[in-house]
Amino acid sequence: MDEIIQRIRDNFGVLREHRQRDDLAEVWIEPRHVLPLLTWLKEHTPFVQLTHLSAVDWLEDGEFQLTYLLTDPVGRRSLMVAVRISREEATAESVHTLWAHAVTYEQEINEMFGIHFPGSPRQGVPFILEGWDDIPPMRRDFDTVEYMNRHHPSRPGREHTDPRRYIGQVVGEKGYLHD
Amino acid sequence: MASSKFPLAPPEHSRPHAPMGEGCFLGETERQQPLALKEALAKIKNWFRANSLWVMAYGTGCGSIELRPLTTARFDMERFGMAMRPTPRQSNVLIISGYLSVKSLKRVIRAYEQMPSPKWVVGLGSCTINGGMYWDSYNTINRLDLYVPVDLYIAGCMPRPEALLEGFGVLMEKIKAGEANGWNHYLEQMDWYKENQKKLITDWDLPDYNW
Amino acid sequence: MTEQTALERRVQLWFGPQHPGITGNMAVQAWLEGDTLTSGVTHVGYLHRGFEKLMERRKFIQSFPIVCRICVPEPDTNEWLLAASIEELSGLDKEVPEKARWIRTLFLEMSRLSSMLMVLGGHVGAMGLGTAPNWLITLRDYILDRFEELTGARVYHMYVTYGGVRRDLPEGFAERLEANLQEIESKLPLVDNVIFDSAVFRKRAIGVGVVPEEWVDELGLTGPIVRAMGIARDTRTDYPYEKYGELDIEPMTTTGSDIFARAWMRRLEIAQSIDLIRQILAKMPTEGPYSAKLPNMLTWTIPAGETYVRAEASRGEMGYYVVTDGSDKIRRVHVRGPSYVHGVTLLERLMPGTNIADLSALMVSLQVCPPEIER
Amino acid sequence: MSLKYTIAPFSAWLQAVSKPFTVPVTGGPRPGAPRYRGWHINDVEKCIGCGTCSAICQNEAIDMVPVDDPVVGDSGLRPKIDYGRCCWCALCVDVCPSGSLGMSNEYVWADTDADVFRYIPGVDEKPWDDSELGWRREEGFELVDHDRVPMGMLDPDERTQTWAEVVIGYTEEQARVEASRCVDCGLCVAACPAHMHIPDYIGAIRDGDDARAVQIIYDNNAMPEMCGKVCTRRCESVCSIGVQGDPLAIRWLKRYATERFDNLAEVLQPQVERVGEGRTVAVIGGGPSGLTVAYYLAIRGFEVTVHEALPQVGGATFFGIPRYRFPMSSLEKQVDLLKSAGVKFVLNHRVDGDELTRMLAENDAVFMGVGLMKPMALRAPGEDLPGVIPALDMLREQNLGHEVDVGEKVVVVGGGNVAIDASRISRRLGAEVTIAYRRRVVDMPADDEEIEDAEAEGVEIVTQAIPLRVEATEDGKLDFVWGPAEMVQEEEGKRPRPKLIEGVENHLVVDRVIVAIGQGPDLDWLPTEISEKICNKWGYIEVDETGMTAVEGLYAGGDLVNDTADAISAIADGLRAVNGIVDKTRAQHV
Repeated sequence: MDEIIQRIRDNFGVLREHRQRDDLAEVWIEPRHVLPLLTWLKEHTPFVQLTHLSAVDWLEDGEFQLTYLLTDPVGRRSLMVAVRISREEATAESVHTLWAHAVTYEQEINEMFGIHFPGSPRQGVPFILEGWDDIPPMRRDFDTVEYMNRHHPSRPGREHTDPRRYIGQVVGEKGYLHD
Repeated sequence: MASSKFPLAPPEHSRPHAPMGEGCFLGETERQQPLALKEALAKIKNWFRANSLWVMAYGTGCGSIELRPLTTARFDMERFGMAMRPTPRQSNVLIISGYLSVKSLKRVIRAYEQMPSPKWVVGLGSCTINGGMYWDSYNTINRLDLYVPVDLYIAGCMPRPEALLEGFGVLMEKIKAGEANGWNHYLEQMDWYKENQKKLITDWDLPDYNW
Repeated sequence: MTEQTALERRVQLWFGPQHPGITGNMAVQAWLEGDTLTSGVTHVGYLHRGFEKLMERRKFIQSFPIVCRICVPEPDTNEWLLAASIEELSGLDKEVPEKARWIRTLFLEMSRLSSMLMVLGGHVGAMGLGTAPNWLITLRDYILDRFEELTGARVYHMYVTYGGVRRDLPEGFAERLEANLQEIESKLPLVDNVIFDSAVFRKRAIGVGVVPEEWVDELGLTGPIVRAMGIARDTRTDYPYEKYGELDIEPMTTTGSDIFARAWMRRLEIAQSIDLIRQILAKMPTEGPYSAKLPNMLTWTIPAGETYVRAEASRGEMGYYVVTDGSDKIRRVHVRGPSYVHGVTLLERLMPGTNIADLSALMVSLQVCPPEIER
Repeated sequence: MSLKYTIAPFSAWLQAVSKPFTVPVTGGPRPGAPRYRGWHINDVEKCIGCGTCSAICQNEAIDMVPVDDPVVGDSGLRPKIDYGRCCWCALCVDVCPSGSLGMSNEYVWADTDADVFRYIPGVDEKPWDDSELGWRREEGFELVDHDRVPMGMLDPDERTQTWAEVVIGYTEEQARVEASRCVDCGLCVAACPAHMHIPDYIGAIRDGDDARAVQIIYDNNAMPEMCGKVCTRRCESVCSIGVQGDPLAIRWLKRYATERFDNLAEVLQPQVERVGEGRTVAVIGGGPSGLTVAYYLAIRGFEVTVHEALPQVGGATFFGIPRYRFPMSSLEKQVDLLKSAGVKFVLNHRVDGDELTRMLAENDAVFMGVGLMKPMALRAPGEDLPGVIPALDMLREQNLGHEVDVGEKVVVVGGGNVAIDASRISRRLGAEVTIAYRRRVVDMPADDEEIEDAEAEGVEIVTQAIPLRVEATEDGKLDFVWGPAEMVQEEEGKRPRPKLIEGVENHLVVDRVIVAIGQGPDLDWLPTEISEKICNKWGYIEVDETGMTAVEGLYAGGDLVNDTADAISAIADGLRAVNGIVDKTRAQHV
């Protein structure tokens, strides 16, 4: 593991790295290195399987993170390759030429996060949702409760009394440092 | 509460409709029969109906996993005249087994409308009543009775097979008493149901009624 | 009559979502020439509830009841994966008591057993043979009775939490479980008769739905599909978690990579599971706490971090990719279900050339579980 | 395909003669497992309406609804469960701080009406209310933290050698951990006489925002550092976590937050309308109630003068509390805040009747909080002997820095906090101390922790001891004679009364008998025309809901007015008077 990370460091440059467990490491790299690095890992190292590809929305940083989890099934260890891309552009290189099932992952991320993978088949084809007319639901700025209230009314007739507020009200809780 | 988006439910909505017992709203015409005979015939019909509930095998959600044991010898639903049928055309009970995504709802409406009358809808679990544990999900409905008429709710998450059997017992009683008329209600209040359905299903591409 | 082109001869057929042969609530859009599929596309989303979104707005303890719903036949792997990943990120994993680890292992293995009993029946059920599935569902029901006794619920157990499990084993649990195992064992030869010794099943399963070995790495296949090719790969032995490392366990393998091989694989694993449960019961300590001391779950925050934790579900490798940001909620969780690959890419690749009548059996043998694809 | 494979499946027919295993339907559905999670049940008597079940429910299935009038320690709310939301995870049961919520093992409920699936367990009658089986809370699996972060204290041996503060105080990390135990139920708010915003400042401490915590604390308590050290903390006695575990250390958390900042005026920044501009208020008595009035009126523009008989303000918190519990520096910090708000102090000045009349004429309002200054007598022969001293006198002398001689052996009569303070001071002065109390240890009004601390410091406690008389011995010592008592339950529901066992006499030869059995009001100095208006038959002062007495413009508060006689009640009285004075001023503006 250390040797492979050292080689990634030398050849591709690592922005940040983290060793979560003996059999799990994570490296953050620049977006332009994704395809070359993953190709190299698949062709020349034992990390041949793409276990999953997922996205994280770092709304406050204005970035998406794509995490590729590569597994070495013989050596029984995994490497997470993470890349931060701009939330504005939200475009990343497709890896479906390396792993066929990446198409599904990219299709889902395209639908749920609105990240575009040019060249990947099925981009823009609905995978899970049907007739979706809002911002992609997995984005952090999508408010599911607000959406639920608009589209899926709840059964009326419920009333909750928050004990903390109720008690304050009953006893006449008051502040004196402000009017 | 954002229910203002939806029209107010008709007064009798979600409650058993006034006992009809006889015929179907769109079908049979008034026949010149004495009232006593009419009532007796209705009773007989309802008795037969209650004792041959055929359930459509459509697992709309997680609750359907507890339907499967019902068909085994352990819980044996067939002793109550109930059986699983593969197609809506052969069934008269539609079980909504829990939460319903918007995508499924569209298929459920279609399947429901294809079922021959008389037909009954059973809502399983919390999700059909008030959204259950997916109440805040953007993709699941919270109230089933806005879209299809529900004749019986069985609470649980999920209701276990024995609860289902008990629930079907209640349904049978209601049918025998001529009180389970959701299918009639659906036809009477078609506009209201369609309005709700179309409001939610934005890419509506179904015929307005699937005979 | 004019000669039809190949394209004109094709029939488009929707298989599901309302179809008794489909695995759960999903659909396959298939194109057929005669009764042979030329291509097909998997459609999911009928069960989408947005778990990953919902968990982002729930506290850690509030996330735990929801995850078991991700896979209905085998909810417990999800519970364990969430607990294990959060424990790893919070450092609570060092405090999980010994006994809790044993109970968890038992729990996971019982869950695998019940799931495999169900799917083994599904293999023949999909071919229209009703006897074996009804028996096997009943046998699974006996395990559910034990689950009910242990956890308080039949299907959604909500039993494994951060720091351990929620309750101790009830009095006499091991004996009753053993009685169930014996019942299952006594029925298995009968089941063999109607499945593996059935001419119908053999004819329709042998040589059908063969998954080539090259696809394993290309598609990231895992679990019984890989083991049915003769490759001994099992998360339980490759990445031993909980107490699997202390059990006498060898990955089961069969050869042929067809529906029969995968069904036989499950049959072997049922026996293996029964053996493992007995080992666990024998080795489990009787005394000791079953849960670590927990902080106030309403205000619990854990440090920022990322991890991926995997476990062997009956369908293959299930994994949770969890990101935390130091708050009291999960930042992002990605559930990597084995069906994600098996039910979409692999199924779509296998469909061309398959007989339409075999499609259902093929899906069962890949053990496609739609809720874990769309979550 | 061999013949075997054609024949083998027919073996299934053998099952036709096997024993059926169908679950019968007669006799109702199969009972759920002993710990099945079915419909909720609730022991409404045990339930305290804290709403923790509702807070942990991820489905928002639990509404708290009022079913009874709120009382201290019980909000009167009870959970109502919506089975259109419930997922039977039983987190509500496992978290329940009072252990009242449970689940029955019943699971069948089918109805045609979707609106019926809601009820208040324990209030709305259900067939499963008396279910013996089902999921219950279990020891060993707690979702809240029952264990308080222990407070660091000086070693008992070390304590008796020094006047330094016994309690060391939480570190930042300890405070955050302790604060995170709060479940934000608010029961404490009702129990606190001043209704401090307890869950809010605990939340701020948990989130690491100590400045905000201090602002919240000072929002309705002008002497919180004192409260953080010596409060009687009724809040902790109703803490929902305290039902099954240790209550939250609310007092220590307040202490932690208030000790973080030296310059309070800078942190607080009150935002109030200066309604009192140009108006004057006189405060008689610089105790907690008077200082509270002074601070909150001063920040509103009133010109406040505090008149204090002793050379230092603080009232009972100055002269009545030993320095090892409430150091001088803390009190001075408090006074500095008042001074920065513009409060004027007249020290060493005892107000008399004429001056009070003059004050009432010259000021817009006068607040009187002079406390209880007359010690109760022992009411036994020998109470006037020279070595029999009231505990308060001894405490005052000690706190004024005067030499106090208690000799080598002391008996302290009483069981309140003053008795404990007197005995612990006597220990520090080098005496051997015995406390003689009429009832049992559980009946002692003193704080449990104080009692423990006193015992740790070597104070001996003799209970069920009724003083009979005090006699002077020949060598100048005192013979304290007491008789043992038995506890008699005279009336159901009342606390047992000690009854003297006749004929037995115990002797204790000591140098001092310190009497700490309470104090009464000392209002002889009041002009009769005022005192007959405002005093009741026991000599205490009566006020209306604005804190005002029957004399227009004369407000009162503190031990003189309330019957609990502790600092936080006095502060609450002060707040009431502030409200009254400010509202009146506002009304005059209009």
